[in-house]
Amino acid sequence: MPSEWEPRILAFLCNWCSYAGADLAGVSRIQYPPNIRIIQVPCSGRINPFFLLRGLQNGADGVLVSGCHPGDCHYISGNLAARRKFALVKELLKYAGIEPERVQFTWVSASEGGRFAAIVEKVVEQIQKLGPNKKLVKSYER
Amino acid sequence: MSDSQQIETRLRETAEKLLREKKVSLFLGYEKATLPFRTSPLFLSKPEEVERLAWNPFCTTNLSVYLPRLFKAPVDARAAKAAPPPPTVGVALKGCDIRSVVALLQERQVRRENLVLVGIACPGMVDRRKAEKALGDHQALGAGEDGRGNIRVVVDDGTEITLRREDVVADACLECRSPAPTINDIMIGTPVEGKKTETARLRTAEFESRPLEARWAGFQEVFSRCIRCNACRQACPMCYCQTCIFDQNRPRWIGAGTDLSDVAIYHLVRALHLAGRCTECGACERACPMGIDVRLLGRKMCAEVEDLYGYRPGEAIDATPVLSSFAMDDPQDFVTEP
Amino acid sequence: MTEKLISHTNLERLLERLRERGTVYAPGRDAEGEVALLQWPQKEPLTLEFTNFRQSPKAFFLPQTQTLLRFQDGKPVEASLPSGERYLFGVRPCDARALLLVDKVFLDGDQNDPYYARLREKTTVIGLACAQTMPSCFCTSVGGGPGDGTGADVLAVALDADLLLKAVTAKGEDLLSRAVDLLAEATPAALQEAEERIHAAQDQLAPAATADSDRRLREAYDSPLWETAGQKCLGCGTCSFLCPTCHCFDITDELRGGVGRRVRTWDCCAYPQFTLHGSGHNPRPTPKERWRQRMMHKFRYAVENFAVSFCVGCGRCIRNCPVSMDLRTALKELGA
Amino acid sequence: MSRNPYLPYPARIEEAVVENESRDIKTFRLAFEDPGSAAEFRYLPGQFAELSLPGVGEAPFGIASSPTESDRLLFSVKRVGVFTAELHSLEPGAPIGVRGPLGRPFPWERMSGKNLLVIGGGFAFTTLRALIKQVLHPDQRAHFGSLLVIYGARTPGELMYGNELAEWQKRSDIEVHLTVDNAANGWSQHVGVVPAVLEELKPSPKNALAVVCGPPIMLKFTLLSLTKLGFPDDAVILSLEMRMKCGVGKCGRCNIGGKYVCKDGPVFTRQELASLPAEY
Repeated sequence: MPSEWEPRILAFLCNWCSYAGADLAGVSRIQYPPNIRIIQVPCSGRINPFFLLRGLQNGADGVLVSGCHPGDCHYISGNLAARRKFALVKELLKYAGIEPERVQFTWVSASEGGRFAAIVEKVVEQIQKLGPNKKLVKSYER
Repeated sequence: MSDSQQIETRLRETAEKLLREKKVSLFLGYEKATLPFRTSPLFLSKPEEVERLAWNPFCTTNLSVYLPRLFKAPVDARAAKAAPPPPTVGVALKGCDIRSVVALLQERQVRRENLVLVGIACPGMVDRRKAEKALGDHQALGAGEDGRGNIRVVVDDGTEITLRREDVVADACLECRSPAPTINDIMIGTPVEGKKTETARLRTAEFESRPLEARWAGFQEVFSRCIRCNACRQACPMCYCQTCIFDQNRPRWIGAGTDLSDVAIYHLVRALHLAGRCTECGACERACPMGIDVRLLGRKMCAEVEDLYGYRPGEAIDATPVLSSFAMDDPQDFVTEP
Repeated sequence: MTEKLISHTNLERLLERLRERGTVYAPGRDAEGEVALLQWPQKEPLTLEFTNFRQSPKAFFLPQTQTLLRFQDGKPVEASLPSGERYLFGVRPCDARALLLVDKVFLDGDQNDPYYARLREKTTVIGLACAQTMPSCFCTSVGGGPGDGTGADVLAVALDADLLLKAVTAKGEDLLSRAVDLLAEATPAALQEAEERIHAAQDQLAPAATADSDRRLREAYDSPLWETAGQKCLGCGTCSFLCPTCHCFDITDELRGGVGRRVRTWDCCAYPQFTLHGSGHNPRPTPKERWRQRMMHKFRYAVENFAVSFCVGCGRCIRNCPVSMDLRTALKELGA
Repeated sequence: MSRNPYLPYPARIEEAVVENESRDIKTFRLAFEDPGSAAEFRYLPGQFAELSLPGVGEAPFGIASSPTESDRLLFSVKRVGVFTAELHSLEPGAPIGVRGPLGRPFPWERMSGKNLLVIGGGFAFTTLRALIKQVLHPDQRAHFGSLLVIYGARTPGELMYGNELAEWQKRSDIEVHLTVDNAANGWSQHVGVVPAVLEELKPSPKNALAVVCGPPIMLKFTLLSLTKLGFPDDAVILSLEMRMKCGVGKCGRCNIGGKYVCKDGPVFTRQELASLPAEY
């Protein structure tokens, strides 16, 4: 099975910067791995850590959150408030013995199609190395 | 007369005066429970009943857990209109408890003008499980305090056993850095100086020093005993949500069973929701019927919040809660770069 | 009724023999040092020196989480029922008696619960009489006793040198008949010793005001006491999760991609969601009504329906309540 | 041993008909996948069943058809929550589980030979429809005295089973009074709340049984009117709604006093209810 296994990564992208950045990557025909499933959110500040854990529980091998760069938030400070939450999520998962690479946070602006592709490439590569998410995923077969 | 007895006398006088002068309509304190090493919360509204008030080494309950309920307006608008005005409440609070009240005030869950905060000096409260364990095969029939603050226990064969207080106080008390109720309207007893105790940090550091897989094994070992009863949540003063996400059933987000995945998410989400809000009173772990180290994750969150943002919950009523604020230069070394 | 003696060495042999036929659970120390009903053998030797387990053995028959149906391609099929035999050694009389009470609900003859029925059928319970009680114990006030074998298949009484084994049910008789070589005849002296031990334990127990509870609770439905209790109750559910007779449950579905299950999990009348209607109406809207329901169910409704109260006096709710509520106090005050 | 009480009979939706103007009530006609299930599923009006959708869950609904309509099994469902929303989204042909029949039906033996007064309000007319269908069946009708029906809703568009109501009004072996709170153009029948119509009609309590289903506020005032008219408590029959899960008297959710609504109800006489705590 592992030979056929491809990581599935859930990506929460903010509407104003990162989603546009991903769009730009597409329009510019920049190649990046097809492993991500995008959920558009109004702002990275909308992300409740519960979303990330729920993604992992439901079988995502990794979760990526991307918002506007600090200082560029459409809502002035949504990403800055989110940054604190993200720091804690990352630390908590690491502490609990869950690979911290399973959840990743980044900033991508609307003009950074290349950066978006590079980030996805990096995240996919890291998760590929970790293998399937087994710790938090819920088995529906038991 | 032990310190506790003196405090008890003062507490009764204070409550009696507050009730008699109608400064408060309700006084929250403790009364003797039927079993040793315990007290039960007391909702007192008659000044002539203050003799029921007790103060002893077993006043563990964080009474602030009752405050949001007393001030919560009914959701239904018509019921809200018909509801009686919020009560004025006097409440006996230890250092940790008062920190919870501060956090609740920060989050606008209680009304300062309706509260009379009676701070009480606390040398650490007894964890009944530790005390019971310390007695071995003996059953306690009664327990009290000796002149030096140690715990005197009458056991089933009629003999008396003395337990050293520091051997049987709750973990949260051993870890306590702020035993003094800093914010109060009335102070009873001489506040104990806060020790700059590193106990919680050391416990966290020990767990953190294990390799990743050993931490996961440790996490599972601790939480696989969880029976999903919700006692930790219900005992927590900061868990006042109208409907907790784990109770929502339209749809139900998380399974109510003991699948490790559901249990893990419950405790992870709870730790995150309490990050920057938990005042480390330890009510959750004392309530846990399975004796789980419920605060395993919470201790880590408290340390992180303090290290990253220099914030300790429950310090100042006018402080903005840490996760509702930010600084431009907050650390972001965790951010993924290409 | 067969009464035999078994030495401590032979007891281990008996358990060993039972292990050949199924899974054996016996008192052992868990990671916390607490005595619990653990799969036998453990690294540590068998221990008979304990008051009672933190959790009642309820979960052996009504697991906290249990699959009722499985969904395959979206279609429900019955979950397979467990087939292995189980032997529980060391169940205290109060907890054993609780099984017979829960049976009244789950094996009511009309619509038996097949999952519960199978687990009951596949389990042999060897009770262990109490020598040491706790201040929270009151089994003798609710129809049980430290030497009561009701609900167990065999009751063991630990003596100085040996254990006395009394067969209580046909299953118990069968178990003893298969172990004749490990057993000795019960001597009058041993029977006497067992009697004395049980009496000694009985003498430690203080009576609780359980008499006439159904009538008194019927009359006290509007008592102000419920208000006082409701103020204090945190609605945490500890009492019912630990209670050996509390059996209320929830049923929920878990499904992803056509695969999943219908699962039942413990539930509790102390939770506001328990009775909350889809319309938002809640017949038991505050902790007051919910706490009253638990008391009424145990001491009035059960008596009305089954002529027996659904409390076995194990005291777990009293020992573990985070705010030290004691139903004995309530029972006493409601009589006054 | 009997059948696993938690296992639903497989069925499918044959037809889904919108019942009201606000389009939030649909009547589902179900058919069992296996003819054997249909033979096992023997019910009487007043009973209910748990409908089951894998992954969504189960919910209890009164059976809206009568066994005299041997070709159909009907459930009328109002869209209020997750389960009912999902059910409403299903098209004919969709699979569904049916678990039951559950609960105690209307007291048919007691009703025999009696004049029947059937009072319904709003959406709570489903099992009353079943009752009326049963009584009107040619083989059955002679077993009962007169049949008087009072059915009210907020607006004419919210009255369920419109065609059947019109048919019944043409018949001589049943008297049907319809009433609405707010009349629309062309409405020529009663205007006003159900208890008002009841007091106007003044049915005699002699040799009569009243069967009442409706929202709490309607129930409250209708019961007062019935008392006024001289109906004793044991001649008034009600059907309760309660949150349910197992449906077989085990999970404890629908417990009222010593009774379980799922097993001992949902049909109770007013007298029986008077001895229970008012926790419903």
